[in-house]
Amino acid sequence: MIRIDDLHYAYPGGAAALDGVSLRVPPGSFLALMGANGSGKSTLLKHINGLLISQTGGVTVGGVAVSRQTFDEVNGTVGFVFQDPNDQIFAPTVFDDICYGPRNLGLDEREVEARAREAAAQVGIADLLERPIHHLSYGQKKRLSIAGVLAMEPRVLVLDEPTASLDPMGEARLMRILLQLNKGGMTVVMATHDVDLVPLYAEQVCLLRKGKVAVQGRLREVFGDPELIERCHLRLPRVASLFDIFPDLTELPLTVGMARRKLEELMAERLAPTEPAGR
Amino acid sequence: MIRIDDLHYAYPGGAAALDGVSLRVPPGSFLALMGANGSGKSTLLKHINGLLISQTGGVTVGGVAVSRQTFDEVNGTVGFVFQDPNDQIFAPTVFDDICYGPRNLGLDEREVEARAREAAAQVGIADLLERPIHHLSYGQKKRLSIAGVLAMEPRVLVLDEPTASLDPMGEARLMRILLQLNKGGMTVVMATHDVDLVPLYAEQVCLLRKGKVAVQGRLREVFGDPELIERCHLRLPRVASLFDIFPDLTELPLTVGMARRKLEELMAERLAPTEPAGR
Amino acid sequence: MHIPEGLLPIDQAAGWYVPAMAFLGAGLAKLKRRLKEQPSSRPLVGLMGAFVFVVSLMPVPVPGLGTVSHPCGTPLAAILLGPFTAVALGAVALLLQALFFAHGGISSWGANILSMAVGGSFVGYGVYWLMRRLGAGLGLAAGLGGLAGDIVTYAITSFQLALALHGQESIAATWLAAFGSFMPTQIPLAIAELFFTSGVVVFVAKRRADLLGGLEVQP
Amino acid sequence: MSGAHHNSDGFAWSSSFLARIDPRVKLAAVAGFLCVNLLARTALVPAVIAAAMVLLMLASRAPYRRQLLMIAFPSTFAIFVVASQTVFHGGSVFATLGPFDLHRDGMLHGLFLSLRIVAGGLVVVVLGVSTPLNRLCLALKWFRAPATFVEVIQLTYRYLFDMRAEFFRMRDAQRSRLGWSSARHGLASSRMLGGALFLDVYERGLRSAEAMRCRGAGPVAAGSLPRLSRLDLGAALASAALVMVLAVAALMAVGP
Ligand SMILES: Nc1ncnc2c1ncn2[C@@H]1O[C@H](COP(=O)(O)OP(=O)(O)OP(=O)(O)O)[C@@H](O)[C@H]1O
Ligand SMILES: Nc1ncnc2c1ncn2[C@@H]1O[C@H](COP(=O)(O)OP(=O)(O)OP(=O)(O)O)[C@@H](O)[C@H]1O
Ligand SMILES: [Mg+2]
Ligand SMILES: [Mg+2]
Repeated sequence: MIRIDDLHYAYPGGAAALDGVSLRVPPGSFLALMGANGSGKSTLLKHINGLLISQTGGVTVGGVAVSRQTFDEVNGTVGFVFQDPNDQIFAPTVFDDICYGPRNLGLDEREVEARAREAAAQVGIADLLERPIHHLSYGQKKRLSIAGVLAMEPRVLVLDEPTASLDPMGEARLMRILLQLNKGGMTVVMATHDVDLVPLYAEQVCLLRKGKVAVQGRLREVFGDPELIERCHLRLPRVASLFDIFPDLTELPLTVGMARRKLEELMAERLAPTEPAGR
Repeated sequence: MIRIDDLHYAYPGGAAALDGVSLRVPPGSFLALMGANGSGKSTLLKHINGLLISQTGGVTVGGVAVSRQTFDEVNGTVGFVFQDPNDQIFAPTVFDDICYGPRNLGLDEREVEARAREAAAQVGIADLLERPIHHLSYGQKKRLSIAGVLAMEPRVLVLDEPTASLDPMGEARLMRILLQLNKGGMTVVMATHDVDLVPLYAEQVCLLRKGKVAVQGRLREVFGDPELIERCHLRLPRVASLFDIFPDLTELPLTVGMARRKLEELMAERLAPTEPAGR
Repeated sequence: MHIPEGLLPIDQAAGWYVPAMAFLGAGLAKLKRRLKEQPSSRPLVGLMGAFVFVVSLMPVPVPGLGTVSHPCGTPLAAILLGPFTAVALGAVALLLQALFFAHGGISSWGANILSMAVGGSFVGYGVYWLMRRLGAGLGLAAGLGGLAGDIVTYAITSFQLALALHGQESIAATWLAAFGSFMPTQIPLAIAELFFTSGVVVFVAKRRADLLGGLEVQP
Repeated sequence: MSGAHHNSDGFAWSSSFLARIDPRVKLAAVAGFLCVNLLARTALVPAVIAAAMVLLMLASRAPYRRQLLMIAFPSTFAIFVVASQTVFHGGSVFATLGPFDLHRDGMLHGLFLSLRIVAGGLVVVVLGVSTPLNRLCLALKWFRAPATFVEVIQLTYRYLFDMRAEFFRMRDAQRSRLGWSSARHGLASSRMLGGALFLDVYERGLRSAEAMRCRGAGPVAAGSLPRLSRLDLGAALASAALVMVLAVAALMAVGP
């Protein structure tokens, strides 16, 4: 779905922000993009929908080469959620802002409204529809910025740290929605710093380091290299580090679910002669 | 140090954002302020340094009643880090921005520069000092916004979600600094959504819910009420939920360290006749 | 269009400076008090200054004359912040335009202040105030203020030009010729300024009624 | 990105020797040149000034496109002046155009005025593009300009960049939600952008004013002008000498 080939980018008057990035995101996959602050995540994502255009290297989305000319076409496919909600929302009220995208898709007004209400409900701001956007808390703005893109029902969803500043319940809710949409065939690319969250949802992980891809692959492979993780300013999920106490473990569990199973296994193993542990 | 008595606040043209908040923060403590999006955390914090002035109810910091008249005095004591770094930084370059506060404290230029360099190193942006601030990534801006306040060496530090958008290493680094400053006598109040982080650092937790204090108390007490936690749109730390598999456990561990000890204990208990688990 | 550097004879340039500086001084005094009493009005002052700068820089070529017209923006600033403050903002915008784009000039600064900053602000505000007194709606009053301020600015500029350039013709005839030749572009622009001033004032009143106290939209 | 504005040399290139000259010297020289330019009654003085400024601009190796663009306003005005003087100023008629008599003396006078306009414009351009606004403000303060005046200049300048940054940010947000995908949408979007721009810049400004107050509300990027260097003194002497010579020439109406 998304093909990026040897992408280089330097901001005007700045050093290289992307320094030869190549990436494949197959249709229907869920990719987590991770890396230190300033490693180039946002810069990379902005190339996917053409907000930035590469000086060298090509980006194609669903077979369409991203360029100034194809901007509108690409953005009909790709929904983009900015890192800072203040960069994204602009309409007078919450409702107007969510309606903005669907309306530009040329949907009729009934459909626009229905979608807006649904998206607002999904992210949990259904009771704020009449609010002026300047009268929202930061987390509420973040939710709004996501709703405005969800309402467009794009085929590819690109999110730049969507869970930052959401409360834990909002975070879980959003991730459930994303997972569900992904199951329904949507390609999801998400930049995030939350190493505890990634293993729960993403199957593919890409680590950026100083504008280069440090590694791209399946979750297990990427988190299997603690030294690389460290160099990318990340860490292992907290549950994983709990299992340090079992030095002979070959594969650390990355999520609570995995940890639970592993723990039960270990207990059963050691307690084999007596009784099975817990439920 | 900080006393808040029956604080009410409604934004102009809005409903009540704070609805009778009373709070004590003893000198030298580390308080985590948690609650759903829109529960009033930022609004409350802005009352501590007088960015918002209560219509009713009083706020005193170190014995000084916060008001328009005492704004400068209070802000000499309280360092405030905004939720959105874009709201906070304004000088032409990173270095200028960090220097701004110390310079206004009337320090001499050598001291100002020394402090700026130290603060920049602390948050990990020492190599960006000459950068124009609009050439930073979001996380770098966040770091800068923290450095600008650290350099003022306030006696009370108020941070509104300082760890959002920091990479995991940056987060750990910041929390270490805060803990160290707190050990040195600084009072720290921090709004955050990261339930996994809070038990590692904060001793006091206050949960807000719809503009009211749902509970304030020691970590253990607050996280002991899962039903309340749920109502505040929070959750238990992930390690804690791992221990669901031990249904007879009376006290869930909240941090990895606690979990580790607990696990060793449990294993030892059950394995008593044979050998002690792991290292 | 602002009078450029080098056009006015030295005595006229100096002559325009005298009243301009008096108005500017009064505006700065008012503004100083405002900034002291309401430090939070700084952003609004900066914003309106930038706004006047941008609006009065949109060049629309006047066909056949080789010069340009543009809207003023000062009537809006005057309605939102009061006419004296608007004079100060207009003056600063003119100075910066001269420096960055050679649009206007230093020696002609006084003349330009009188036309765009003083004329635009006071006439714009005066018409707005009068219309409100007569019971006109906010949008209509603001719009007419914008229109009047815009037209008067050009009337004054034309007079200044006529005085400097009339040669052997009568000043009145030259004024009429200059003013007349601006009209084809200036009438549409003045109408644009009408809608625009009215739109912004209504927008602000509707969206940020809470700001109106600080904005001093006087009835 | 509430920072874009503060880049104080947004309009001025900084690498030339012109930029290194003290802004006080430049201000004084500019005042001198503009005065003699206005005193001139012959083409000689403005011609010398214009030539000197063109040399300075060339020597500064600044981007030529920018310079040409900057002189566009006064140049177009010059055409207007020639036309109007040809009609109004009088002298011998050399042609008629519809109802207008075209005068030869008038045309010459118009050309003289145009030269003065271009020369004056060039002086201001050279000042504007070689002096970061911050330094200019410091010089204004040194010349005892009212503090409020200088502050408004700085505020306006800063918000100019804020507005620009906010404009592009908002337009990107709109574009990525297809707000500019057709003329009709573009119109609706531009209207929304206009309104929102105003309030957004205001909101942000308010917040960053608060942030400044929290950290002591001093001047941003304070600074003071250093003592005059040898370059400054040289520039001061050279320009003073030139102004003096030109003043004599202007008062005696030397030249054509
Ligand atoms: N400027 C404002 N004008 C009007 N209402 C506001 C404003 N800012 C916040 N509110 C409202 O006040 C309530 C409290 O907001 P506040 O920003 O304090 O929440 P918060 O706890 O910090 O949330 P978050 O976790 O999203 O940062 C919310 O309902 C919000 O919608
Ligand atoms: N507008 C800009 N102009 C110049 N340089 C920039 C700009 N934005 C970002 N940079 C630089 O480019 C590099 C990559 O920035 P980018 O925003 O892509 O990082 P990121 O991975 O998204 O970081 P974060 O986790 O902080 O969001 C950084 O070194 C940053 O300083
Ligand atoms: Mg980023
Ligand atoms: Mg908040």
